[in-house]
Amino acid sequence: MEKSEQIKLIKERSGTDAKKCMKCGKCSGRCPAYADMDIKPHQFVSYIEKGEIDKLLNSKSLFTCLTCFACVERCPRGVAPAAIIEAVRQEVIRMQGENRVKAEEIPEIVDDKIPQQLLVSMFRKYNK
Amino acid sequence: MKFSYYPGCTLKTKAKELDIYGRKSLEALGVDFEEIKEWQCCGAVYPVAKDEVATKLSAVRTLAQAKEEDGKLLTLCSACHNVLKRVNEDMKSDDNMRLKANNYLALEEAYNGETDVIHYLELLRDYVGFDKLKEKVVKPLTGKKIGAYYGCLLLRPNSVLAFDNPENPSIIENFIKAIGATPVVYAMRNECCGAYVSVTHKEIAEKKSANVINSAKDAGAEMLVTACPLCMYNLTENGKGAMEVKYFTELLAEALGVKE
Amino acid sequence: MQRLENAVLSKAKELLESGKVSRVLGWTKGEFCYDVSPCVFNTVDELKNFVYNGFCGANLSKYLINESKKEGKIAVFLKPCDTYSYNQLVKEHRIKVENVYAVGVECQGKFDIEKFYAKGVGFVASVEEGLTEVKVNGETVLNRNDVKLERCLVCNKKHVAGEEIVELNEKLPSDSDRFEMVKKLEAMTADERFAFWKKELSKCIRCNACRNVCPACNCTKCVFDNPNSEVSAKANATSFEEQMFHIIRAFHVAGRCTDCGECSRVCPQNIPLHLLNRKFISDIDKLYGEYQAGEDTTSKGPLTSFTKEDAEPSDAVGGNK
Amino acid sequence: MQKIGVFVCWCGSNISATVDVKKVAEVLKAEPGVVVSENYQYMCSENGQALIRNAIKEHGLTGVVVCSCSPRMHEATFRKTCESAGINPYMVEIANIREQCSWIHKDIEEATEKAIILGRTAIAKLKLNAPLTAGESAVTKRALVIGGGIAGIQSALDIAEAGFEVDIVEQSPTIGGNMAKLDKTFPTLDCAACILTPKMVDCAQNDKIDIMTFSEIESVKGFVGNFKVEIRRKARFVNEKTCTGCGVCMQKCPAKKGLNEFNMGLNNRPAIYIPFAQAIPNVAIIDPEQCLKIKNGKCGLCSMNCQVNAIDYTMKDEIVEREYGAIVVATGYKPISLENFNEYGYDTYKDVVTSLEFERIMNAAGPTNGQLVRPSDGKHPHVITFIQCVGSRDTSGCGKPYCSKICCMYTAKHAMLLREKYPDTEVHVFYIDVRTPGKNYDEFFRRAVEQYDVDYIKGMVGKVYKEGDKLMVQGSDLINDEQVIIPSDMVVLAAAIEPNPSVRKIATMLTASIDTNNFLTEAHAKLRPVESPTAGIFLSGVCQGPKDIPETVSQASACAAKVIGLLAKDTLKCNACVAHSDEMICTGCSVCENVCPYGAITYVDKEFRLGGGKTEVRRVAQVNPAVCQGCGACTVTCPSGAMDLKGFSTKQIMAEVDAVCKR
Amino acid sequence: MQEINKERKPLIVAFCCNWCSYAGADLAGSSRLSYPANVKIIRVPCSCRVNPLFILKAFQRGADGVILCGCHPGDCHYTTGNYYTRRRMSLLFSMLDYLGIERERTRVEWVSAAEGAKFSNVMNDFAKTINELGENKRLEDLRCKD
Repeated sequence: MEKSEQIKLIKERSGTDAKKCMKCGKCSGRCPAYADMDIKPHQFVSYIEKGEIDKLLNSKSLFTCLTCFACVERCPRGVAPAAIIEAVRQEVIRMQGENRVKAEEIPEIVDDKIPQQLLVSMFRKYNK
Repeated sequence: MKFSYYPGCTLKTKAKELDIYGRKSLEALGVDFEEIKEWQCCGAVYPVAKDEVATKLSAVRTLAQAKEEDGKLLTLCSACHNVLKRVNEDMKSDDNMRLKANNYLALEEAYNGETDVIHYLELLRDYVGFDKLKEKVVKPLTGKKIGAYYGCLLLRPNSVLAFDNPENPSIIENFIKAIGATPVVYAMRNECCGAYVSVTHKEIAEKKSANVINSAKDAGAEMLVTACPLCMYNLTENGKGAMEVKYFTELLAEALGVKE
Repeated sequence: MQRLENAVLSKAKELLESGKVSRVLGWTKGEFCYDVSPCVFNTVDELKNFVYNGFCGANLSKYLINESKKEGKIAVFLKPCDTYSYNQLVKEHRIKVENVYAVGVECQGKFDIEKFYAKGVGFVASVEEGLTEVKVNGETVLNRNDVKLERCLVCNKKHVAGEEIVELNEKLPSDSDRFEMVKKLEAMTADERFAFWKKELSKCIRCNACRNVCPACNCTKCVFDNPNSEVSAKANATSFEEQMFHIIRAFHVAGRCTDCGECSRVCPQNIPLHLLNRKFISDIDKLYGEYQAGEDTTSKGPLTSFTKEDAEPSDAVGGNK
Repeated sequence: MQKIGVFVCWCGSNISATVDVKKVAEVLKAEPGVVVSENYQYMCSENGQALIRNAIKEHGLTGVVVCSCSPRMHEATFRKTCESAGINPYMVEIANIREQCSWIHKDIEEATEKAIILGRTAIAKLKLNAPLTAGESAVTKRALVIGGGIAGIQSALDIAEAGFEVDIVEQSPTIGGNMAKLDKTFPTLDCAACILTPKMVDCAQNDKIDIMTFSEIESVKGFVGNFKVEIRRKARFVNEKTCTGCGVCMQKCPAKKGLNEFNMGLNNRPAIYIPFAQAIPNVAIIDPEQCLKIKNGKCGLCSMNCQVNAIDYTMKDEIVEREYGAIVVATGYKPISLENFNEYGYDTYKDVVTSLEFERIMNAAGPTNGQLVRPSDGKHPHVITFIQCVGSRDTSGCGKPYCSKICCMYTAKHAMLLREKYPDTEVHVFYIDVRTPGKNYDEFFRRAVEQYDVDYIKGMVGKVYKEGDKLMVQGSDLINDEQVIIPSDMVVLAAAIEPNPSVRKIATMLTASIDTNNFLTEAHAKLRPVESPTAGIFLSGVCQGPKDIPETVSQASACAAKVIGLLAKDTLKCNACVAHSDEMICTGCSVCENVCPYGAITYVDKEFRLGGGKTEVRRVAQVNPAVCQGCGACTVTCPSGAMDLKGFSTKQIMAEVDAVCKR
Repeated sequence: MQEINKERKPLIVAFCCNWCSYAGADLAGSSRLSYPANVKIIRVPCSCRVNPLFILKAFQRGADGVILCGCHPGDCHYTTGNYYTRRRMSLLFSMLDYLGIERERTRVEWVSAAEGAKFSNVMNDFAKTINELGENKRLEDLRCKD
């Protein structure tokens, strides 16, 4: 796939218009997971718009973003940074061999209190 | 009007309290409800990506089933509520999603988002009324200082959930008042607990939970209430038991005098 | 349905007797059960010819333009669809409302006499009406939907005006799409559409029945009769003029047409004129948001309002090529 | 039958090089109704015009067609020529055979053919022309200024200075507006009161100016030069004429719990009060919601203590009607409500304040007598954090999509004043962009950074929350690529400004257009920036768009100049090409009224003879020719065709269509 | 009339508002930007003065294409006129299309007084379209010839 095609797909998948961003940084000012991110929410918006997708595909932030939607809620321009992160994350986990969690590993990390909901959401977030 | 009661997977296993006390309280309040027929898992997390259709179908099935009943789908778990409400909105306003979902499911009658998705707390506020609830309380939890924990899923995105003011909510505080306890407002009540990263990045979840608990503690809370099993897990397990956390339905049942 | 007629009649009597109104606008019997016509009743005695049955399709609202100007109050019976025309006329200041006592009447859809003939009934002497079935001449039972006017098959209108409503049964809803034929036409090729309309419109004999019956066509002097308008035409010199007449007529009522369907009901040539109006309605709904003329008496119509984001004409023209 | 003269211009070689002008004149001469057809090198020259004048006299022409350049160029010229020769100026039609023919076509045959068609089209139209006279209407030499802030004050003073009477109608109990609340003004840092209050006093003392405070516009009728306005003078329960403003009543009043509006609700005032010391008029007013006497009949202390018996608890609203020639809208602004911005904790924490509240806190005449203290505990704050663009440039639906324009500068001002007066303070400013176009503006902002050590942080704040005694301001620092949390003692929000909420109602009454943000629309964004498209309505100050004080004052004076220009005329010439309704056809359906941008159409019930001694009363539309600008929107909307446009009538345009299409 | 009644060329009627598009056409002229001679301009005060009747009449009288030009939305000299034009023409054109008349024969363009080049381009393009479509055959046999 052409790179430009890939960027277009990711943008479409995000359903948000990164061009509307006015670079105020409020998303990153609000983000509760900021400290655990290498690429910050506002940078996702900027990179996707500039087409610098490779950096994003390798970002650790894809899996530390909590999808808490605080950035989306507060953006003054109606941009959804979390949706861009999600769109890139989908791009990654849909690739061959990119599943982040294997079912057979589960017993080790599960304690008896863990709710199903957590497991399901984790699988949805990390695997295709 | 009969509410279609949607328990969701976790309420049948790890979050039984949320379910059992929820039902008992509804009975005590005289709300007409019945567990929705043939319910399926909601999907646990709303698929944000626009090209995901299949992952939303189980939610659509539940919504369509509720439409066949009285069209009022009652949710308890914040995550289920978030998923169902947002998928419902997609079925209302996203032509692509509606077309694909209806084509795929081939229901007898097309589903176009007709069902109302109502959270248990919304039911208490809008259908029962906190004033009415207050009258029905037999064992008020007088003197208990309780912090409301909203988290993310009930509040955001507000454009779809329209649950309460996303930065300064009051519904759970009003609920706490109605059952006779004292609400404690603290800054981090609408911050994330750590959510699903709990499994792979336990340290982050611990940090997030501690942040919430410390904020509540500083404000003078003795206990937190939540509507979400995932939050419950993070706040108790990753919060290392620093603060007692209960489901709101448990306190409700207690106040209504139907907790055992 | 006999019960309904009695209820309407006794309402008419009551209003006249009590002096609440001095005249009643309703329908009067004709020679046959199906040729009822609009009529003003001045006395209780005159009401012996009063009728209200499935053939009372005529929309009485337009008569109020003149009747409401006369001395004294007049009662009028309005079917749900008529109430929209009524509201629209009130909005346009054509009816003196203070002289009108409007009564909504139940309607389960009115009949198209041609459809009885199509069903093989040679002569219609009597019709016993049920909610879903009708018995013709005391013997043939027909499905009510099979003999309804087209407009009634797609009608979901409610009473939106009237001081009171005479209704014994709730109105049965319709699940038909009134835009079905419009969509079908839109899906045709331009050639097919042209052929369709050429065939239909060339039947026009310019009898002006559509114009005379249309509640929105209520001008003191119609542009087509006004030599200064440059479109007045004595007779049709060409078929283009028929087209022009019908396009202009539809355009003049666009945004004001309540889709009452009277134009098609009265057309002696059975031209589906309502399909022109419905095209405008369907475009308005699509482009500017759903709008039902006559739903209220104050709102601005879609052609006298705008938004800055309205579609460009080049994007507005849809349909098949 | 008309006698038409055709005059074909060569325009030197501009036309004649591509169009066979002689042939055009020859062919057109054969057209029915044409009695003379001439061609000449420069028809617009004195000789050319004389040729036309002579032909008019010689042949007794009733109408003239000139085939020449664009009517936008010389239509007015030829109209004057004809008028001077005794025929109505509207009996002239121009065929544009230069711009739309000779200049764009190369083939002589083709261009000549087209020129002939254009000439025929003009003749066809002219045959249907009727002499038109532009009406005149008298001008009432008095202006109304709606709003008594700095914009309204300046406009009123300038108009009065030119010798015309002006009324200022202000909705609050005093004039002065938002500027009266300010402490210092940028970029010179002079005190707002020192420059504003003398102007307020000038207004009060000018015998041409009548100030009506605590008053609202009730209705507006009429049109440019002749407005009739009803003004509601709301009951203030104190006789304005007798009250001396001594203030004794304020001291005696026992109900002291009213929120002080002038101090943005930061402290309380009595039920009877004078808004502030320099208020104009310096007269007390009673707040009936607070007054014990009005509420439950018990008290009356103010009345007992009033030396001049000015207090009247039974006072009622009064409606006064006045006539004006021009109306100035100067309704100003207010900061937006912050209910959609709870992430900044304005509703939750007392020490989060808006900039206008901060102005009052810093003001020597304010609730703290100018001492910088926190509203929550009266302690002196050490760390103050400013957040800009609160609700400005917000397209999410929570705020306003536009830039409020004044915030960058006043925030720099606040920061500078703070550091100047309290060197112990630490000041942070979160900004998206610092916008400082204007004379000495950027220099001013840079001083805040360079001389006063104000810490400017590029980025926005995501959350303000309390931790212990501190307000934690969590935001982005985009330059340093980090998320910062600043423990602050006070937070100041630069709330977006929006037009005064009353403006929509006023604009509707004035039929002045208004945009989606409730700013009034100007007649032309560049060339007519202080006029509304509705004739006789003028725009002063922020009602037209965000502005600072210097800009507001400039615009207010510009606006006054326009008003003076209008009021200086005794009569106004109206547009002759106006709509008119054929009353015999009009049904009074009121559809046309909906599309008229000028409110020129009204409806009257008129009696018509039906013959046989009978009459009929019908509702018909009437167009006010003084207001109508001749766009023609009504003519197409009219279902009956009763509405037509003079000079561009349906018949005329149809005749043109016919002529153009003739082969 | 004999001398100009040659081979029939498609005819285009252009209604132009006085303030923007007519001035745009003037600018095209003074910039010597050509467009076909079969484009004939009729001046109206505002695009909102154009009654659907005028357009139908033009077709009836033998026009092969009708174009309506006005100020850009938001720039109307009369503030709102072209907004009404936009709605009216959207509905009218859609109706003509519905009747099977080629939609390419009608057009609305917004041309400002500064857009001389645009005016010329628009007219060239429209003339090209109409030339390709040829005579208004669909209405030809229905047309009143006088």
